[in-house]
Amino acid sequence: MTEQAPILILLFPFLTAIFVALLGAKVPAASWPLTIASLGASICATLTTLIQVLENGTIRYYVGGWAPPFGIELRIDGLNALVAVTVATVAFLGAIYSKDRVESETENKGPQYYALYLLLAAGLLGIVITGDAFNLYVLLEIAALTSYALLAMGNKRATLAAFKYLIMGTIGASFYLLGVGYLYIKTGSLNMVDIQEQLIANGLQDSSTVQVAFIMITVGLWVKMAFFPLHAWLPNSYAFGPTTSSSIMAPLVTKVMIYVMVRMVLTVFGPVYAFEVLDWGNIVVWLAVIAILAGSIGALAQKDLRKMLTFLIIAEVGYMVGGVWLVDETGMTGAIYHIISDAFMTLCVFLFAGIVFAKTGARDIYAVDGLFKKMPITMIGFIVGAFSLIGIPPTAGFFSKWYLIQGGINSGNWEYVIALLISSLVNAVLFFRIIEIAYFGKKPAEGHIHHHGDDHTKISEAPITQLIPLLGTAAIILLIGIFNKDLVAVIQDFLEPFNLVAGIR
Amino acid sequence: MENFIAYAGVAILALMLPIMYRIIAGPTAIDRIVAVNVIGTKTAVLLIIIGMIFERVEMFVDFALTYALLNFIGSIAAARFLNRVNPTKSFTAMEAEESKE
Amino acid sequence: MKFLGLLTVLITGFLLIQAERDFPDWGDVNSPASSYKLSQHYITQTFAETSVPNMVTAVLADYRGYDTMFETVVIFTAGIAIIGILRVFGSNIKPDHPEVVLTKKKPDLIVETTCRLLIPIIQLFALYVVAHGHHSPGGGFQGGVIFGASFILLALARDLQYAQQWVPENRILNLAGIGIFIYAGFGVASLLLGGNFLDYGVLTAIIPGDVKDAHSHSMLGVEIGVAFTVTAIMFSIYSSLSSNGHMKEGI
Amino acid sequence: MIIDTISICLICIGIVFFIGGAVGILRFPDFYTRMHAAGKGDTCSMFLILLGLGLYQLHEPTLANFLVFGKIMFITIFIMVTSPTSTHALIKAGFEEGIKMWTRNGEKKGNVK
Amino acid sequence: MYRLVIFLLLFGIWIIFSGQFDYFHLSLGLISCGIITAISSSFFFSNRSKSFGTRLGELMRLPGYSFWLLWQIILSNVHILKMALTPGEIKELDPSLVRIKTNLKTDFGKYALANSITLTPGTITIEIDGDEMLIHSISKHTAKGVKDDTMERKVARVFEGGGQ
Amino acid sequence: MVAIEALADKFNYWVYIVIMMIGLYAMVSKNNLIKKLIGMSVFQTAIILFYVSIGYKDEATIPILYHDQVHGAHHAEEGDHSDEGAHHDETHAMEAIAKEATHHGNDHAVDADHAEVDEHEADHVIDAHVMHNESDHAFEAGHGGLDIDPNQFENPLVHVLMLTAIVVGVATLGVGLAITQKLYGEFGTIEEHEIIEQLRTGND
Amino acid sequence: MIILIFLILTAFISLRVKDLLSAAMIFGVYSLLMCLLWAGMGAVDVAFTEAAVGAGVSAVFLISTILRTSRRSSD
Amino acid sequence: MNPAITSSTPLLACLASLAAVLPILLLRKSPNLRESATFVAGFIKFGLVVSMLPTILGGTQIEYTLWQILPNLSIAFRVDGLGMLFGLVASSLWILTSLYTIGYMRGLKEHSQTRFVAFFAVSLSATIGVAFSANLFTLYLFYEMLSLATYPLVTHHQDKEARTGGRTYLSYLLSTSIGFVLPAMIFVFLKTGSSMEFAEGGFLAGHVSGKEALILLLLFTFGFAKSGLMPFHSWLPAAMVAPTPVSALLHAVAVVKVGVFCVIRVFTGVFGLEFLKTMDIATIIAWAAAFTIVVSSLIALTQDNLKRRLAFSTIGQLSYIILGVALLSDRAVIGSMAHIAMHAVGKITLFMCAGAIFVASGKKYISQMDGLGKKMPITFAAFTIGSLSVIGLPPTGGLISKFYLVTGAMDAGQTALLIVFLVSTMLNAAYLLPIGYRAFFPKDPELARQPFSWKNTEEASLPCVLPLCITAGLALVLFIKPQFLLNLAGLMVGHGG
Repeated sequence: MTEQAPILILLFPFLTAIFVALLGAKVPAASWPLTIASLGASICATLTTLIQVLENGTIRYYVGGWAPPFGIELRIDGLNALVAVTVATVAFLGAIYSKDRVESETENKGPQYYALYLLLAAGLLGIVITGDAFNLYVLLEIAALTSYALLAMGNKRATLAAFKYLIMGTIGASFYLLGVGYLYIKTGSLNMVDIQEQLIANGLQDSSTVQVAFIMITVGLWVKMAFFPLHAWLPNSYAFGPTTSSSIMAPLVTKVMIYVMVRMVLTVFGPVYAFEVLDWGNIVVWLAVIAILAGSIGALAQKDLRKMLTFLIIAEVGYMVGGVWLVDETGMTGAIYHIISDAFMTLCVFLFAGIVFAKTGARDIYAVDGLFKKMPITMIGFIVGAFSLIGIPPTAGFFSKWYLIQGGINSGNWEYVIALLISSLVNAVLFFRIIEIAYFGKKPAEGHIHHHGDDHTKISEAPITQLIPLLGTAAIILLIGIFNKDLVAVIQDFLEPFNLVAGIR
Repeated sequence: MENFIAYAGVAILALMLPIMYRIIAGPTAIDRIVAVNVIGTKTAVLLIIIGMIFERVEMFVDFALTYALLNFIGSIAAARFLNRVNPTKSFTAMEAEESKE
Repeated sequence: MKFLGLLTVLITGFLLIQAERDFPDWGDVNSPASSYKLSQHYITQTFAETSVPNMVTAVLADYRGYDTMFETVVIFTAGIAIIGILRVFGSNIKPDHPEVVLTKKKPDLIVETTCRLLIPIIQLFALYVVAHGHHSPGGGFQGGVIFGASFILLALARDLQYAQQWVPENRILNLAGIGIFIYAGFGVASLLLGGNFLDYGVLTAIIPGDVKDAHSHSMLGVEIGVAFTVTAIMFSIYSSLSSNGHMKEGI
Repeated sequence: MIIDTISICLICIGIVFFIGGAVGILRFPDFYTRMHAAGKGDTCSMFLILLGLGLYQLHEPTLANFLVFGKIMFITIFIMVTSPTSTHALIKAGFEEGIKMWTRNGEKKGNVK
Repeated sequence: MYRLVIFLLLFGIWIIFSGQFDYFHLSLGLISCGIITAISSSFFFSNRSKSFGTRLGELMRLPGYSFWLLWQIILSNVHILKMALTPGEIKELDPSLVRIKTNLKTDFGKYALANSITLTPGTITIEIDGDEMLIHSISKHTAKGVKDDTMERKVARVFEGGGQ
Repeated sequence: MVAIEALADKFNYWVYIVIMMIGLYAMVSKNNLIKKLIGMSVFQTAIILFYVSIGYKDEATIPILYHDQVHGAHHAEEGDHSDEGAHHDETHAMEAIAKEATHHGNDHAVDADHAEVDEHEADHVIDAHVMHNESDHAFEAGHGGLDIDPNQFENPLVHVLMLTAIVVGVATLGVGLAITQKLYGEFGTIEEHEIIEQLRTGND
Repeated sequence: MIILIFLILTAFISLRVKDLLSAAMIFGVYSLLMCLLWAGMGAVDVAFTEAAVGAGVSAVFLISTILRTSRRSSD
Repeated sequence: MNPAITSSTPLLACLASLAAVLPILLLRKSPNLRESATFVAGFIKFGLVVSMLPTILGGTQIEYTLWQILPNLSIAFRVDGLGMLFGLVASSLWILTSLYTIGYMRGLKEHSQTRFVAFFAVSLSATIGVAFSANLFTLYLFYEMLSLATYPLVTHHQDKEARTGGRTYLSYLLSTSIGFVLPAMIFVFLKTGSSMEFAEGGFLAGHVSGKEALILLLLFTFGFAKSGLMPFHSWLPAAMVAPTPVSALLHAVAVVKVGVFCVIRVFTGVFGLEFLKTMDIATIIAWAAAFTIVVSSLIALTQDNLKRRLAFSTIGQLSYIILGVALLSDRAVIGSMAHIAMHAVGKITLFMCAGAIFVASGKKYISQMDGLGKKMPITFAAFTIGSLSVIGLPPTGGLISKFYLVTGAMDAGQTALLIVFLVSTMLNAAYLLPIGYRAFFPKDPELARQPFSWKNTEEASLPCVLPLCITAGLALVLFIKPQFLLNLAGLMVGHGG
């Protein structure tokens, strides 16, 4: 069955989603175990695939038994395999977290929530493993539709934000579709690899159609990933949606879009075209710089915990987009590595925000008041995530920054390096502000009046279903930090044939 | 003969113009709906004409039928809509008041 | 905002028009899209490989069956999403916003009679569209929409409760799920029989006939699955939207 | 040949009626009268044109063509049933909404209830 | 019994639709018709007390009525055409509301009458309220036409077993 | 003059851009949520129009095989003598083409003057309509395949893609409408600026 | 050509009218014309789907929502 | 290249205190057991460090690679003379500080002692990690770890003052390390492509141009803000809010010394003295250090709070070390290294005394300390010895290092800087000696008239006083027997002192 692993990655959550939707009406309690089980199975499948990829190289799975340009293929190389593992794991952890929260945050629509959740996971996994440009669009829409719904289940701000997201998301997806259409009109193919072969074979380097296709696809994906000027939909939707929804969407949706961008740049257009023929790398890096700074400044201005975190996502997106356009192997490695590490980091802090919201019912950063005393384990989990976002070794965040900065220096994009550092400092300020509040309490007592035991507020440690994902995420952050060499080796193996080192630019 | 059918199609299309005017100008919503309804039935005819031109009528007939059917559903829905909303608060009434002012 | 919108639009339009000059002529048979082996293969080989004359159906349900499965899932997702967003369970019916004043629904003899006459025929037609997707335009999706429309028509002519007697809410969802299970079932069956996912060719073990027939018949099965889902979800969306989620009375 | 001629005639008449309907829709003074033009002109012209087209199909009297003719006729019947219904539904809706009726002796309220 | 009739009727329609006569498609047709009969047969023939004889009679009389109706429709269109193409002010236009009483008993009869009125010259049914029908008429002439009960009698003959 | 020709050549593409821009503008700058959704649908349909335009070929027909092509194949498989079989099965569509071809050509009709019934000796013998203006692309006539000129039929692939796109469009529309309703339930308005105003003055 | 111009026209109007019901209906016409256009280009299946979806179902969906919300639009 | 052997002892030495965290946390219910865990760990650690001493003195280095974390880059330990010197100082003083902590914390009945002790242990791990790290990357890792681990210590009181202080502390340290060191490090990594292994004579030579080297040097020197070089010094006085054991450790041993240690490492291990000489860029650093020395001494003069005065004194003393390295002459470098130890011993004595004074009498300000010497003679005696050591007067170890520094400055031919040394020594004397003097010989005649009697003394508890006596003794011992320190330092510059 191992040769069928690629399709199983997505079949498990996808079929279970439907099953949950059906069964949920009768036995709502069964939804959660089913969700967990299917995502667990999906993780196993992704791991199997990853191992296969590492052993035998790229897997090409022909869905329906039709050879690639005619049928749809699932094409899994080192990059997708890693991202797929990440997506499945994050979804799994998020699902564990959901257990206690769903009922209260979604007006007793647990089964629907889990069904949508699984569909979102399936959609994202599908996006990651597919090798067909149009198939990607369909899955993009599945992921998008589920996201809209998951967000719209929240309060009224979230609903409005979900609507904005719907409009923006549709624009983004449609631009992508249009770009694929432009490619199709010139190449006649939809398979990613085949498109590139056709582009090269037909000498379409100078074609304005292909250029516009590239612009359309990139801009479309930028909208989807909330790259700075196009980010308007993101903050409110993630900040006010149900915590369960935002704790899966915040880590995954934007990251997967960045993955798609990397995929488009590398596999569809080819780095030579994307970076050499269309030489707008510098502009993009500057845009990324602006995004990073804007995200950081935006985050500084926020009093709402989750909203602050959403602005950080915007900054992180800037990191990755910039990293890709540095046109440097190390930078690209950093961007890809950051996709993985950022997924877990974001998950970690959003889980924390969710737990705090669940426990205190407050949204602003003062909700964490004195939590070191009350919820020490939770805080440990959070601190790992926060340190990672700041970039303190040996967490994953440090190493991604390491590669990104290295890439920036290598390619001479100093502005990017500086922006990255500034953003790290801002993160440090932000997170230490929170840690400070958690440590000192909102109104620090004058002099030596000490806190003895818990105060009047009855806040105790979070339930185990919320702690497990948080600590699990924290552990993963540390693990991928410490074992980053192996991860990077896989990424670099993947990047090797693209020959980014050999002096593009 | 084929040409004749094509011309007939063009004629029908051209005759949509006055109806289109009604859609644009139509003082009330219901005028527009009526015009839409008319265009809907004409489209069914046009579809069959296109089928004739393609020489594949059998392929287009289903299609025209679907069209007629769903157009009917659309206008029934609009009519039911107008039945359900409170006449005193209806758009037409408000519009009339506004135009008086 | 308006100005910004206009600017965006103009820039995008300008870009697109730039590219348009580079396009092959309209209807050019030598354009890459038409002359590449992909579309040519579909046109010339479809019948030989699947014995389905309607290439669109064949490509839809077989060559790109994976896409279509997800297309069905998109519909399903929309249904679940709308239930998730709007549906109010139990007795706590949220009243409409006070500004929405609706009069009681009055039955109308003429409309009702017409609809009674038409509905079975529409349904039959829908099934026909599904069944003949191989030979003429149509297929699961279109048939499903028409079938769903017949229920919508019923709800329009009488009221939503009356239509719900025919298709109660939980049965709708089951129907939708079953549709996808039928579709995915073909895929899983081919997995179990040793082929790739959705590889209908290996289904000869359980479907009579040769490989071509297996393809053709599986496609029909798949289309039926799609039709199930689409029917159910179309009506479900309609009932949720028109009753503001409490499924009591529609338009 | 005869069939061709007949169908041409039918289509022409249909188009003429359609012109009537279209002009009526354009010219008539109020919604109710326009409804007359729309409902009737539309139905009839459609009927005639479809009949013409169907007959044209029959110039090769094969089974397949008969079936196509049958289908076209089916559409015709279908529209003949639905068209008055929707006309009725719309005019009733307009009537209940209280659209004013144009009369020769000046205007008066449509909703006489 | 009715179900069988409905099934056959549907199968006839299927044949017209389908145009494919191999076993495969015919069996599909049988299955489809079976499904529709199972789920929706109650929509047809709401009054099932009538015997088949009467139904058959209705069926026999229907074509005659239809052709008459067709003729009326064409007349109505000529009427509309005439009015629409009158240059200048349309003299004949004189809309009015007419209220008539019918003696038809069955709902289907009323339905047929109302639709026929809608299709025939210058009149549209606005409302059926019990025995009364509210009709919009486009000119004096047609208003008069509606009051005379030729049509009602014809409808009654077809659908309510001959005459008043 | 050249400009006009260029315009006429690619008028579809121009129109699709114009429509798309209308839709996009509505999505970006309309205040009413339902208007935005209508704009979204317009936008999506414009893209579909673009795709369908790609698939169009001059003088090609809808991508469904002719009845006789299908039947011919069946016969061949059954091992009948194809000459008779072909004649026997020649149905109306074929004849209509042939007949039409003897009349004056119509722009849209399939130009089938030289339609001829070929006989192929191989185990799968098929009727082939070979166009006289056969393109220089070698088309595949693989084993078991019909000899079909790819230029005779339109590109089915884009149609398939667009079916999916339409479905996606209607699903998105549905979800959008549901969100709109929910918003109306909470704010009592569907004008975006009013909602934002309410949030700002905010009793949230 | 005529259809194309009609298309632009309807798209424009449906986004201009202030009565949302009219907008929905005109949007129906728009998608109807679109479907006609596609049928003319030979994309039968696409046109079929659009006929089923655009004219019928999405118009009904729009009307349902307008019923439950407001019929007026400020722009 | 020196011969090297592979052994896991450095790692174990580093981990010894980290491993103590777990028992400390587990034994939080019984303070005595907890404290004994600390001591056990402390002695184990010290033992481990000392066990390596002979090997190092024999000219052999000890290496251990823990984990290759990045391609070409690993977390690795290597013990050489400088590291050994620093490790010895840190581990030995930890034991004393622990002892002192018991007295101080229990004396003041501080809260959350377990947390305090645990983080103390973590800080020590980090310090030893820094001391033994073999490459720039490992150094950076432990440097950051130290910053973060000391934050809870600095803000131990959890009051408003602690909050502001902690904020300043962390913002300075983190911002400089992330903002300056990290990019500099990555740049170095990119330029050399090597593992950034510290090497005698540096590894940067030939890889960078003059301008780049200058920028890098500035980034590194100011980036390691723990060294308190102006203008990145103000975290140090701010961190005075911490409990005294922390200040003692912080300012005397762990944190600030880590800063200067890093700077020395950068000078010797990364750039290499020869390379810097050819480049002629260290002068800027030297002048910055000189500026810091003078200014901080002047500020110290104005401070009334004892701990603050000591803090500014620390800033000045640290700059001695940097200045010494920046002079680039062998003797000056040896002096710098020795000064790490000498100053550590002297300064920790001073801080412990300050703490003991606070514990015993609750007095923080110098102006309140008139005549206190009669009540706390032992403490103030130790204080005076510490002062002498810091100033660099006999009979204390401070003289030795200062002597090397001054002669080093002569070697380098920097007369101006020589004057700075002398002037600052005067200033040191001016701000340190009066404290002891006033304590024993108060201005207030009434206080002066009080007779001294052992019975009247109000010394702090034994765990408080004992350590400071020991350190004061150490200061004296180091005057007599400085040789092994100088040997260790000499290993770094190539000839045995």
